[in-house]
Amino acid sequence: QDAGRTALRIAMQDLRVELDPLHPRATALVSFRVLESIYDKLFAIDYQRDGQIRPMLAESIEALDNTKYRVSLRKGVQFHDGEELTAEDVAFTFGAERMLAKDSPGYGVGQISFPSMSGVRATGRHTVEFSTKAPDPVFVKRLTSYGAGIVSKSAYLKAATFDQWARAPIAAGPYRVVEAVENRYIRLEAHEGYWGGRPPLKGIEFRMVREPAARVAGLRAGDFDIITTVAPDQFDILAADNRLDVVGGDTMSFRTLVYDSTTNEVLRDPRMRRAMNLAIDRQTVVNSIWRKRISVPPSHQHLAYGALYNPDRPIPRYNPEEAKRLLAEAGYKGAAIPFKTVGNYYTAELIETQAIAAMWRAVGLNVDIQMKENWAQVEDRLGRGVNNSSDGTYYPDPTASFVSRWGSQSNFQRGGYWRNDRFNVLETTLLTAQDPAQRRAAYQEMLDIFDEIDPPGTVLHSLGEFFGKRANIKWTPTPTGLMDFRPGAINV
Amino acid sequence: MSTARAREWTWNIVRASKDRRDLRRPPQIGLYVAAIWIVGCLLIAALAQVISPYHPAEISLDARLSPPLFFGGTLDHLLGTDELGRDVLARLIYSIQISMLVAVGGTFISTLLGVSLGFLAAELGGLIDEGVMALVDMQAAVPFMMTALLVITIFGNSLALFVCLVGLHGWERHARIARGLALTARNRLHVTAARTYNASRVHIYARHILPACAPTIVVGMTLGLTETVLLESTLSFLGLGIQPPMSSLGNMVGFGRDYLMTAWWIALAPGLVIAATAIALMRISEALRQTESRSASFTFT
Amino acid sequence: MRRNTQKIFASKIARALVTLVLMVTSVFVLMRCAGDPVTVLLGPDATADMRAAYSGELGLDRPILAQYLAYLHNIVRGSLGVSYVYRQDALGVVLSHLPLTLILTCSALTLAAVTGVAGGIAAAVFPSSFIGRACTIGTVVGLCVPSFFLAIVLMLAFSIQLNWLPTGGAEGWRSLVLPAITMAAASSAVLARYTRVAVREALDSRYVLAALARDIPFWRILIHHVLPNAAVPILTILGLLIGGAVTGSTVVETVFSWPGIGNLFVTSVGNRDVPVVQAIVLLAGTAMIMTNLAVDLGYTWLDPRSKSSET
Amino acid sequence: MVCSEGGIMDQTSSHALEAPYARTLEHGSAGRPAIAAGSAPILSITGLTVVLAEQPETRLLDAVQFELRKGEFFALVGESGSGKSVLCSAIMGVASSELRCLGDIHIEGRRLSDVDRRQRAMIYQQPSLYLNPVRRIGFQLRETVQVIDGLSKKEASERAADLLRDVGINDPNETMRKYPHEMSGGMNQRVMIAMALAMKPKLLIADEPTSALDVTTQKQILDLLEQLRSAMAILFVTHDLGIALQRSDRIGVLYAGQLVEIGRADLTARTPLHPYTRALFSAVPPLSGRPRRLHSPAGSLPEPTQRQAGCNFASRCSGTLDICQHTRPALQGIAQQLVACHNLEA
Amino acid sequence: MTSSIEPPHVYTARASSEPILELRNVDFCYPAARRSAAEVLGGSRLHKINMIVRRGKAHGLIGESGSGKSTIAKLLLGLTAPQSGQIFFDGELLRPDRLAAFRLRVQPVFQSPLDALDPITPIGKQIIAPLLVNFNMKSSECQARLAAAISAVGLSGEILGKLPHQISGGQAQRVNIARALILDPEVLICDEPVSALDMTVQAQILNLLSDLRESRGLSLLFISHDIRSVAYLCSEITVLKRGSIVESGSRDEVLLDPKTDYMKSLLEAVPNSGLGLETASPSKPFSRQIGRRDLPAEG
Ligand SMILES: Nc1ncnc2c1ncn2[C@@H]1O[C@H](COP(=O)(O)OP(=O)(O)OP(=O)(O)O)[C@@H](O)[C@H]1O
Ligand SMILES: Nc1ncnc2c1ncn2[C@@H]1O[C@H](COP(=O)(O)OP(=O)(O)OP(=O)(O)O)[C@@H](O)[C@H]1O
Ligand SMILES: [Mg+2]
Ligand SMILES: [Mg+2]
Repeated sequence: QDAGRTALRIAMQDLRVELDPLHPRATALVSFRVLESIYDKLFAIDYQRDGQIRPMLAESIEALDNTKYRVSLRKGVQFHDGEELTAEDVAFTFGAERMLAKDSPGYGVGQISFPSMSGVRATGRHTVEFSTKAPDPVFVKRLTSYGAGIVSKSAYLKAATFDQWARAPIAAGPYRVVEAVENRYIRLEAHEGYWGGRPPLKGIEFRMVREPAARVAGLRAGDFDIITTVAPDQFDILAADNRLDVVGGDTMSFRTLVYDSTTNEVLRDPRMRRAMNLAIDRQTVVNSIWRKRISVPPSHQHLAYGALYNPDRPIPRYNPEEAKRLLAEAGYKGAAIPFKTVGNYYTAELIETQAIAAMWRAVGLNVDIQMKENWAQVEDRLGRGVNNSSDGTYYPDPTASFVSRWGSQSNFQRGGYWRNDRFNVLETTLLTAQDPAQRRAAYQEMLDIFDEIDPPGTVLHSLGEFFGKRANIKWTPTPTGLMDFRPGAINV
Repeated sequence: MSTARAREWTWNIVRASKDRRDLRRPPQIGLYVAAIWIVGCLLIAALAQVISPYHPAEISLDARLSPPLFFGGTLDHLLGTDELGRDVLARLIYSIQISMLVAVGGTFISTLLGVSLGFLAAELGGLIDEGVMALVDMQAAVPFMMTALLVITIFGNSLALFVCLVGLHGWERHARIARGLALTARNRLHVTAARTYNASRVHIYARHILPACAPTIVVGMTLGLTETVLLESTLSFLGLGIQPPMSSLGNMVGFGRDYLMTAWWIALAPGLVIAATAIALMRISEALRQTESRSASFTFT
Repeated sequence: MRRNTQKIFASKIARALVTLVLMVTSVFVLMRCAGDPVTVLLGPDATADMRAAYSGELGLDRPILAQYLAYLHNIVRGSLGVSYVYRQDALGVVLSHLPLTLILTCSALTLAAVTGVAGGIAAAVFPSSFIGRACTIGTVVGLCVPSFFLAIVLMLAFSIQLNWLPTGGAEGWRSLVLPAITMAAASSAVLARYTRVAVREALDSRYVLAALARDIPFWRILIHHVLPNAAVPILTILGLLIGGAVTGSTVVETVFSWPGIGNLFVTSVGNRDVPVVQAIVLLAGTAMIMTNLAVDLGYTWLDPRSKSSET
Repeated sequence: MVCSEGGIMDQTSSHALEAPYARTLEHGSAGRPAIAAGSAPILSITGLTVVLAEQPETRLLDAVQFELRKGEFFALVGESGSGKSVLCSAIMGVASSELRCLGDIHIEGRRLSDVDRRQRAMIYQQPSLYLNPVRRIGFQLRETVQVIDGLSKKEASERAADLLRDVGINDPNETMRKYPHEMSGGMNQRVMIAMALAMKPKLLIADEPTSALDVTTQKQILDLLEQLRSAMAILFVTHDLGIALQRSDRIGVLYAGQLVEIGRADLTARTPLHPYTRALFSAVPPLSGRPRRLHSPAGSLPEPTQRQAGCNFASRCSGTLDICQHTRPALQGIAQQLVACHNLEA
Repeated sequence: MTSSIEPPHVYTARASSEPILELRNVDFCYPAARRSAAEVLGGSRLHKINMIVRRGKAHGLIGESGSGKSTIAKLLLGLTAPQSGQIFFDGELLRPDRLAAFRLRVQPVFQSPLDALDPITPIGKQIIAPLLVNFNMKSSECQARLAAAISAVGLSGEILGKLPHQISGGQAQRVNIARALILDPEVLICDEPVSALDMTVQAQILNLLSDLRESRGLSLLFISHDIRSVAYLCSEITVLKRGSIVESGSRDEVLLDPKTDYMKSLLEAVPNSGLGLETASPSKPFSRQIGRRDLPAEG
């Protein structure tokens, strides 16, 4: 039966054994990559083809009114343990016991993806009704995001604790969890009863290999089939070996900088921040550090946003002269601006940090790079100036990252980095208005604030994600930076 | 016959020791080379600002990863450039400066701390002695890598803190040695004699005991210096030591390791400097140790 | 005499306990000094809600002193707390990582002990022969090349160029070879160095001359006179290496992604997983103290002089 | 009080010490064994010069020359640092390798390097250095016995116990279980002696073997050596002129690396020829009698590195001649003694 | 080293001599040795020691190795305190607060002359160190006393700049004596000052001590295991055995008329007890005569 199928060995920079998407420890790209193979959602975006929403475990969705949706489910879907997926399971997945109630284990994470959801109810064996607090123009898109993986209610209730459950979840995705050992590996095997056809791999083993060089070496030595997070400077090595190649590139996410414009006196003046944005030569960074494999988006927008996307918005300008002028205007006296970083959390972060700091120094900004050991230290208000950051986008809409990262409920605003009332007013429109034109207007105005009027930070470039793989594996990562190994997505 | 020869042979082995010391005269050259290397490093450290061809943080993204001279590079960058187009030679020079600063500063602190605590324990005895020895035990029981990890992750990174941290390494050995030496030295007859003419404790420690312990302590210091160089580089390699934008030898290797396959020169040059410095220091301390034991045998027998 | 020895050991154990308590407390204080564990644990993308919920779950919202007392109370009851990350008993987490570390360090130490002692003896007995020279040079190089550098070079040679051995992980004996060699290199050099000095010193001593003059065969002298005398420094170093085994492999484990205690320690400190860090520190400290006690016992066995010497 | 007929002793005629003769004035001559007359010497040293390997001009010993016969007890006296221990270790072949030995040492007519090591044994000056600190006394002694006599372990133990009893250790089995550090210097010294005796050597070199012992034990050891001397030649180094006078057949006086006087014990004591020998004997404080000033030459032994061309004693001598300053006197026979001094009116 | 050959006035001094150092019922035991075998044997313990050193006299203390001679010296120097009993100096009880003043008047000379000198300090500095320490004098102010001290012990000035390893044992012992003398003490406590020296040098030092006693009225406590040198120097002798005094009295009482078997056996075991008398007279270089063998009568 396994003829022609192989098991894949994937080297990851980090692994987390909590395999429930609503587990707080699972909110990281490294987790999403694993979860993608374990969970199926009601809907999914077909990045392989047109980027449109396609039903997955659902068959259809129908808006009953502004705040009510009815979803009819695919029949005959099997969980990993062989049980059939029913509306009960879906209702439980999003229900109070798991996610909706304030004291439920998934509440925190659930609020990221489903801030608007107010209730869920099984109305038949294969129909579910969702209700939202307010009109939510992107509700369906939300159902495609990573928090929306459907779990088996009976299996969930059998587990003693949420933590235990999270280590061996039962879901309906193409692969099921065999073993998860922290810091070492996670083993998945094909879920033969998968509704979408026979999974193309016999199994997947995610191994944790922290050292980038070790990942590359392991790939070259044949220890791994795919490695994640290949740094741009290693492309050449992999490219030189014709048994291997590098895939990946732009994702929908953004690599950003965030300025602390409230506690940091120097950065309080928007002209300072404008000047800083102008002083960054993003194109050179992308060209030299990233080998031109990624691009600089026109501000905080992505083509996949569809109608909201404004192709005429320019990419952030590089103009050191104007930057200098603005600095002079703002009366900058050379006070030190801390630039805190943990090192290489993001790919090539350290190089970029140093390069950007050099560019800022070139226009007269006195930037002081400070290496920190962890995010708590980076986010510490004391001595905060510029931080590295990234805006993950899990469904193609600005609400997914722009609002959740910079809006009124974002860590930045709540953490006291920045505050803009106009921005927050517009955010409500973006979140609730049903009219695309209205949303577009609000979004574009927010971008104006973001880029020019009161920049809280800036987009450096899109978040590049690169994978090394054996050349005989036909596979490409999705623009979300995730790894999809469902039937049709990979060919070994 | 064969037994006679065997006997001669064993005889030679046993008696080779000091002959060997004489035969070792040629490797004395090694000692000179070692000394020159260390002096050179110190000079480089002192004059880094003057002799460095570039500023170590001068980034040129166009000239990234260019190889050293003779490996396809140009005269502009003798040792090539790194991932940000910074001159490796310049960074190496500044790294030597920082590493030397850390090593010398750390060793100095640990020796000072260890010797004073050791003397204190030896002289005051009783609870103080117990206390110092408990501290020594604790320091020895917790692997230093742990202390370093904890302190650095928690208090963050600054050069001064790092020097102090490195200075925390090995003090317990100095303390033990100093305590032991002081305990024997204070029973030496000339110290007793000094006591009988009313010499104060301070006088006795400054004039009699410290000079008597000095050779051993100095040997311990050179050994400590070797270890500190390695420790600094290991910590920096693990990302716990010197942090960008400053660079040290270990941190250059640490960041260079990702480029081993594409730009080996980034890690190789500092790696070799670390090894060479450590070897040179080791050689010097070995030589010091020999002269020490010799002079000791001269004065004590 | 025996009572004296017992008393010395009793006081040593008492001091060891004090040391352990000091260690645990200082780790607790250090770990809680800076940075909220939850922020570190959940990463930059977690929202404030998530953080608050998690913090409540871990009991980190109580006053520090209460946490410390609860912690001490737990230790007395034999529990080291629940890992923030693994959500299991911290000691269990540490113990589950222990086998791999033990495998690595045991094989490395065995290798180091054999090569180091043999090399040291060879270097001492044949100082001017090829073998002796090679051992001496090897020792210096082993001592002076940082293990991370050696690891990288070995990886480059055996994994990347020759493609014989994996570059990391802990899958089968093949992945053990490189880390064990790297780790053994430094330990072996240390051992060889001390062995050489100790054996040379014993060989230089007058009693060896006297024994030779009594026409006692050289090999007999080496085994019965020289080695017993050289054993004490060798034992000391071996004790240090064994005592440090729990965490001595940190660097090697990190470079070779060997998921043992050293690796766990690095990640746990990074994650602010206080209970696990505490457990490791306790374990490492206990191991060090135990081996020290064992080494002390070994001294009295190997060196009769130490029994009667005061303090 | 009978003096044996000895020939005029000089370098050419070997010491014809013959027949039983009395040793000292005080002691009776009873029980003193004969020295095998006319037999080949057990030890003969000619022109033994020991220099520092690194500074060959520094002589620790300068052309030392003498012979020892079976049954002879030869006392070597001299100031501390005069080279007594160096001489002993040169004969044993255990001299430190910083030293270089020139000249000839023959044992029973064979060169030192060809001689079986078992023929000679030495009692070292500092026993604690020459005993292995981490092995029991019993082990070290038994090992020696096993190697020398080829005995089984049990037999060897018994023999070792006997040897210890011989050197005056009453509880040998107890002692054999001890480590050197658990015993006093005197006990260790006795173990060294037992070990040397276990070798059944033809030549026994004793470098101040009794200086760590109290006077009563010292007497015991000396009596033991007295018994054993018939089978061997004994070179006995001592500071104690009393012992030298009381026990030895001949006394050799070493000064600054040079043998300055050799002669029969009684004659040397009574009529010291060399001014240093004289000084030595007159520096001994009398045990009883009215305390007077002790006589002692001013100054001290010149260090090996500071020795001049002339007589080494010249700077301290009251009867120096011009020749003393630049020519070193050689040993020459005066009556029955050999002496190295220019100022002899014979 | 030349001075009158006249014998010291041992007997004339006796009448006027009062005690200067006195031990009364002193018990002492080394703390570390309390529970060890040594205590059982009584080796490391001093038991009920009563002893008087008289002003201007030389008092000899003999006993085998380990009998506690050095321990008595330590007690008398205030380097350690007795467990019970008192020590009097010049009629006053020795107490810790009087120690500093006491030490100016009682100075030691130790057994190994080279060990008692700091190996890395020039001789001259070491001799004047007691002055610098006690009186805060400058080196320049000490020169006169330094010159007096070294001439008293018969050393020349050129030795002052040397280091201890550059001088001989005899010279080193003289330096030690000079250092003790520079404070102008009343008592010298000599713990085996000649045992490490060889015959001829030993004689020089014995002569020196004898001269000093006479010329300065120094009191001497002379500790030795060598009966000959004690007999030569001292007018009173105390014999110690395993921590207890077994015999005490004037030189003649102890040597010529020993009361205890122990002392008798000691005297008997001295090899060639007559030695030292035969050649004792200053003789011309080649006098071959045998010295007198009869003992001179005691005066
Ligand atoms: N290995 C050596 N290197 C240099 N000098 C040495 C060595 N061994 C001995 N000497 C010197 O040789 C001289 C004679 O030493 P030796 O030990 O023979 O004296 P000794 O007569 O035995 O004295 P003692 O009576 O103190 O034992 C001394 O000056 C000593 O310093
Ligand atoms: N610091 C010490 N601690 C413990 N015991 C000691 C100490 N010093 C000496 N002893 C012991 O005390 C006893 C007396 O020692 P002391 O030095 O007074 O003897 P001594 O008569 O001077 O002998 P020697 O002639 O060897 O110098 C000995 O048994 C010795 O072992
Ligand atoms: Mg000698
Ligand atoms: Mg003594």
